[in-house]
Amino acid sequence: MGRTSRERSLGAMLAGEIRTALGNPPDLVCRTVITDEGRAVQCIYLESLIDKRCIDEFIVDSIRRNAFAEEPATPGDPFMRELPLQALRGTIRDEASRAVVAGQCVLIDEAKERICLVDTFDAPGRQVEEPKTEPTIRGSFEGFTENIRINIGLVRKRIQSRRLRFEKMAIGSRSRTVVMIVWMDGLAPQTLVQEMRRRLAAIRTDSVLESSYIEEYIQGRILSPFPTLLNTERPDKMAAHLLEGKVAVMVDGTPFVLIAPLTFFELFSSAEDYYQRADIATFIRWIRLISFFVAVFAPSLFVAATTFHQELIPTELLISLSAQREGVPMPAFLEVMLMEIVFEIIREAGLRMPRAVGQALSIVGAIVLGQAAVEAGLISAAVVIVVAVTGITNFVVPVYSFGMSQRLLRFTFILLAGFMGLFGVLCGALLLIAHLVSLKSFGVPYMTPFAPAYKADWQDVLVRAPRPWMDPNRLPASIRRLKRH
Amino acid sequence: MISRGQYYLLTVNFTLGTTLFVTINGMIEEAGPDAWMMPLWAGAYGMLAALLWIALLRSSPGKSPVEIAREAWGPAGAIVGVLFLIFFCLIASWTLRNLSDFMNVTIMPKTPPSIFHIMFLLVAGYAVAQGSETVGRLNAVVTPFLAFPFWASLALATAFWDWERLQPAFQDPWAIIRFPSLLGFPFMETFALTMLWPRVKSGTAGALLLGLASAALSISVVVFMVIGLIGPERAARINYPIYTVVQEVELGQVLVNIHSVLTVTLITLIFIKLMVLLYAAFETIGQLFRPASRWPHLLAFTILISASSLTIYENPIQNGILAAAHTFIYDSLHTLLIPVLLLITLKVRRALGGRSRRS
Amino acid sequence: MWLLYLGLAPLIVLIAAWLIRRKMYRDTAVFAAISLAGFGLWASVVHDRPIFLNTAISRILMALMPWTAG
Amino acid sequence: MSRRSFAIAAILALLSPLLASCWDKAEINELALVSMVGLDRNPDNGLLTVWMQIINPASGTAAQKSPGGEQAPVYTYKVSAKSSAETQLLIYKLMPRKMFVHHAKAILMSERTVKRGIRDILNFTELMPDARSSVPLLIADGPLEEVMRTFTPLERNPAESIESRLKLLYEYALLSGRRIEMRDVIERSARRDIAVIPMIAPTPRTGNPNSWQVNAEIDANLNQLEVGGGAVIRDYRMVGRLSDGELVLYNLLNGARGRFVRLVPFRDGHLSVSMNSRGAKKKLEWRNGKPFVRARIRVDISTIAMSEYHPQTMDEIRELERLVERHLAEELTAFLDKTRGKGWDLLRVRSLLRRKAPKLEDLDRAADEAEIGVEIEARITGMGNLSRLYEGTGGER
Repeated sequence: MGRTSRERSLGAMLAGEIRTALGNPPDLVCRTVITDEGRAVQCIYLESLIDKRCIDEFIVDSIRRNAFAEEPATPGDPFMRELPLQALRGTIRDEASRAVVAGQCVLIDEAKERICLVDTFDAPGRQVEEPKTEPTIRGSFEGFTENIRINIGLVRKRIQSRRLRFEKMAIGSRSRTVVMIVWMDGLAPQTLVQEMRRRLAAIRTDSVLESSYIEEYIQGRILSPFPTLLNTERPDKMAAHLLEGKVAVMVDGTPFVLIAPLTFFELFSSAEDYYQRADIATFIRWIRLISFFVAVFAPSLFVAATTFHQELIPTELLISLSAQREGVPMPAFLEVMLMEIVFEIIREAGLRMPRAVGQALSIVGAIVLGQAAVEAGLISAAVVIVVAVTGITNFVVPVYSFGMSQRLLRFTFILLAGFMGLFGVLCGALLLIAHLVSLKSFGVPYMTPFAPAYKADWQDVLVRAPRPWMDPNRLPASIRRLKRH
Repeated sequence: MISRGQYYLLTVNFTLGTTLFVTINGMIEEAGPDAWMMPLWAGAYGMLAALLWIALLRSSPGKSPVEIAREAWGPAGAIVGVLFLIFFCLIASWTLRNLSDFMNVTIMPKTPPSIFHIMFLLVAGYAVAQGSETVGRLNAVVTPFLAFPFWASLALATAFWDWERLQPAFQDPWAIIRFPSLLGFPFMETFALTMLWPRVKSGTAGALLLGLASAALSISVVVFMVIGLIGPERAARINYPIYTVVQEVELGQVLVNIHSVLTVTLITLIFIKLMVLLYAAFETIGQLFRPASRWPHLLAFTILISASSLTIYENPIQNGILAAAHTFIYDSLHTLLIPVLLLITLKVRRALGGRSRRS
Repeated sequence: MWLLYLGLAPLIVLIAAWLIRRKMYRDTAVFAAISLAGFGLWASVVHDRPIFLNTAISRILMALMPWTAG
Repeated sequence: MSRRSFAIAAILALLSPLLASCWDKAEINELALVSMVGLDRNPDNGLLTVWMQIINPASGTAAQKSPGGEQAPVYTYKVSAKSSAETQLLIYKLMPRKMFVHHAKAILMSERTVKRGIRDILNFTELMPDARSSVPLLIADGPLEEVMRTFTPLERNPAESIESRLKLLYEYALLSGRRIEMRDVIERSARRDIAVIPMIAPTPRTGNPNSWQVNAEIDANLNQLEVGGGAVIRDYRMVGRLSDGELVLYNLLNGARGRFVRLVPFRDGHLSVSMNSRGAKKKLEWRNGKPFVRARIRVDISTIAMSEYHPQTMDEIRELERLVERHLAEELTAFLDKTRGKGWDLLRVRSLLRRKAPKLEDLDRAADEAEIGVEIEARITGMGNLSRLYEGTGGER
């Protein structure tokens, strides 16, 4: 009698302790189920984090049927753990409360002196939708979600291989975010996986709310405008990279997956290249390369040509430019700078606007503003054209984060051109190249396969060779390089 | 580690460096229509000198000349190191001054020379701070962007080609060797490349020799084309014939003056030469004093060289006079005499050491 | 002139101080040596008494000539 | 990390003076686009007068609808001084914008200047790095003042008008050669060789009309410029001039390739034969110790302009070809004899000797006493749209 009372009090006490540990939350449910044998089993969970059907249909009636009593939980089973009640009170309480917060259901079987932690996690979230940032005309329309379990499913669905490896980590002292390292065993070089493990383990932070948190910690060089990790929300893209022997990092709570290593020219290839005819893909890839150069250099070259090296401009064009500039107060450098900044502002505004207004505003704003400025004689028409062209070319690049870095580069180049003309642009370009060739992403030179040169790989960089011509088993140079060392 | 190909490209661009700007009219003045043979001869000589350096570097693998000097002469080697350091800095300032002279005469007359010096030095310093790989790869990436426009523009200019300008040929066979400073100026300065030697994977010797050969060849082709395009009379008088050539290039009827673009692409050659020299100087410091930091020293070099390139000579005329007299001696002092002495001492030491071991 | 003394000199001093604070004494020495040489040349420039290096070199060579010969 | 940031700070510190100012900067609308330059040195007081034709951007197509309506396409500035350098500075007494010579299309010089010699002027232009010497050099026949103050109809910018005329004259009349640019004059004179450059003269004018009047005037021969004739230049000096007919022959001898028409006496009348020269070859031979220059010129004949006669048989074709060859050869030889009499080496025998026989001690004498054989190789290639001409009385003869 006393014994039972003490145990009942024990179970109740534990429940109470969990309740106090969580600060008596409104969504904490603590119900008692009576088994067929008449024993009372305490069942504690957060109703906001669990699958109600699972509790009602599976847990409760298996308790009734006394299932837990019969087969004890196998150790190391993530879905059902079991603690002896004799263990230290403190540890039990911590374990139990942590389990409850992690969306598990705590069962306290007083008679059998056991505590079972059953995983019944089911958080609210959105379903699989089309990726917003990387839409394609042809190819799968599935994008990652915020729920890492769904995301894992999306990847597994594409690579049904026994060699697909997932490694779980919890990062963030407070948020305890689930982070997964994903790679293909045998394809991905071990050094790369270990390096990724090392860098992730080295992270000291309290919370990880988006994969960019992780990116900032594990990227090679901090002071660089170029991304050294690829981020995507397309399962097919991630699968393709995994099959090239790269390593991906999935973060719970965000649809964006990080992929390493990343080389410069991969920034110009989008998933769609591989869903299209080879010739078209090649053409588009070249368009992207060209538009990169235009986006970075066009305004600076314009400034250099119009303020330092006018002899470059053909006579007729020079005359008409000169006529346009009659009565324009600002020097060309300031004109371009101003228009670029205005354009960036409009773009940002268009981004933040509700989608309905957004695009209209950005386009109309740009046109109207440019028009008005020219009419008012504040800006010469040529500048508006140049800025518009660069603004458009900027959006051609498939990786958004890379587009941002292009903008930074553009402004620096305009500055240099404004101060030193072509010589300044040359210095900037040399500095840029020096930076690019010295940059490394997880030990892979950023400019592979050009510097260092791997001629065999140019067929997938300069052109997109038809698949039958390419050796399906050859990994990209970056991975081969890592495997060699 | 930089690859053989990158080292080859470095050699070529280093040798072309300022040569295309400075020496062409001198050569043509000496030898008239036959001037295009001068670089070939000088290049052959340069390859002989390179063979000497190769022998030296082969004698103790994996070491740069400075380290070899220390190995051979111990503390006295440090003095050699300092000599080399000064040598590299001086060549670097010469290179920069040539650049600023050129820019001031041609497309940017008002800009103060120090601006060119400092900007190039800072960029080169950044590249050097990233290490030898960056130096090699930067050059490898830049080269096509540099070679293509240059040769394309020369090809375009051939619209005004005239064989008459290359005649009468082979009048004075000895005229082509009447220009000793040519041996020193482009070719013996390539000694700076030996500081990169330990960082190259393999087959360095071949790359160096081949690089020198093709550099000599391309210089001679350029001289040949300059003569055929603007004639020995003008080319011998104009200070920067290469500039005049690109100035008179016309892309159809539309782009009449593309010279500033071509000029700016061409001075990338000078940048590469500067970068290699800076790297050599920096390496020398590293091997002499083993410093722990990089940036401060590159900054110091920037200060030093930006100053010395202002005071390296009074004016091009004065420099021309003195260079004709002394370049050859000065260069051969560093790049022939010292290596020979080093080589001899090494051999002697090895011989003695060997005997003592045997006995 | 002012740029030399207000810009360059403090820069050199600052870097040297920073190097000393980082306990890199050999570096400090090397840095000071090179940068002060440069500073001297700059000073000679801004005070309109530039030291022309190539004349110096030629003088040295001239001095060496007989010595090497003999 | 801290080291890197420090380095960046240091770089910025070094850059800051650089960012403060920019030196070679000039906005487009601060430039005066020189389109044509005129030079005249007055032999009496030695004053050098320079005319600069500056393009007026406000008259460009871009600003055609701008208020002010019809504006002058170019403005001519005139400045006089003792030396070229001075004129370059003094021009700013009149000109509000920075002189920009890169786009100059033609350089004009007055006859008297070139007669006295233009070595110094050419040296000056070669010294200026921004002045391209690959610009056609013309000699003004008549007062340069008037030439520089003349608008041209149809092509409103005189320089461009002249440029395109020279191109057309070369292709269709062989009245201007390829080597008429300043650099050619420099090079030829530097090797004591002959150069022939086109001449330009003002046509009869009514008062001093502005561009609007010029463009309104129907008679395009009035108030404008006419290119014609050639000036013979040796040693930076003009030594004589060639008529249009002689100019054609000169260009023919020097391997110009273009169309031209000659009248060839035929039977009791003449034929107007349109020919297309295919270049000339000069060979040096030695006949009993004397140099003998063999000039072979190939021309293609076309019957397109031959309204008098149309060959029907093989023999007639051959006859025609022989006829043309004989006639051209005679013309050329006569031309050469005449000009060599004046001491002009228009076949450029001297440079041939200098190249092929550089060992000769006295080139000039050898050049003078060199014999010349001209050989023409004519072939009928082209034809008009008639296989036989219309017969009947009512012809011109």
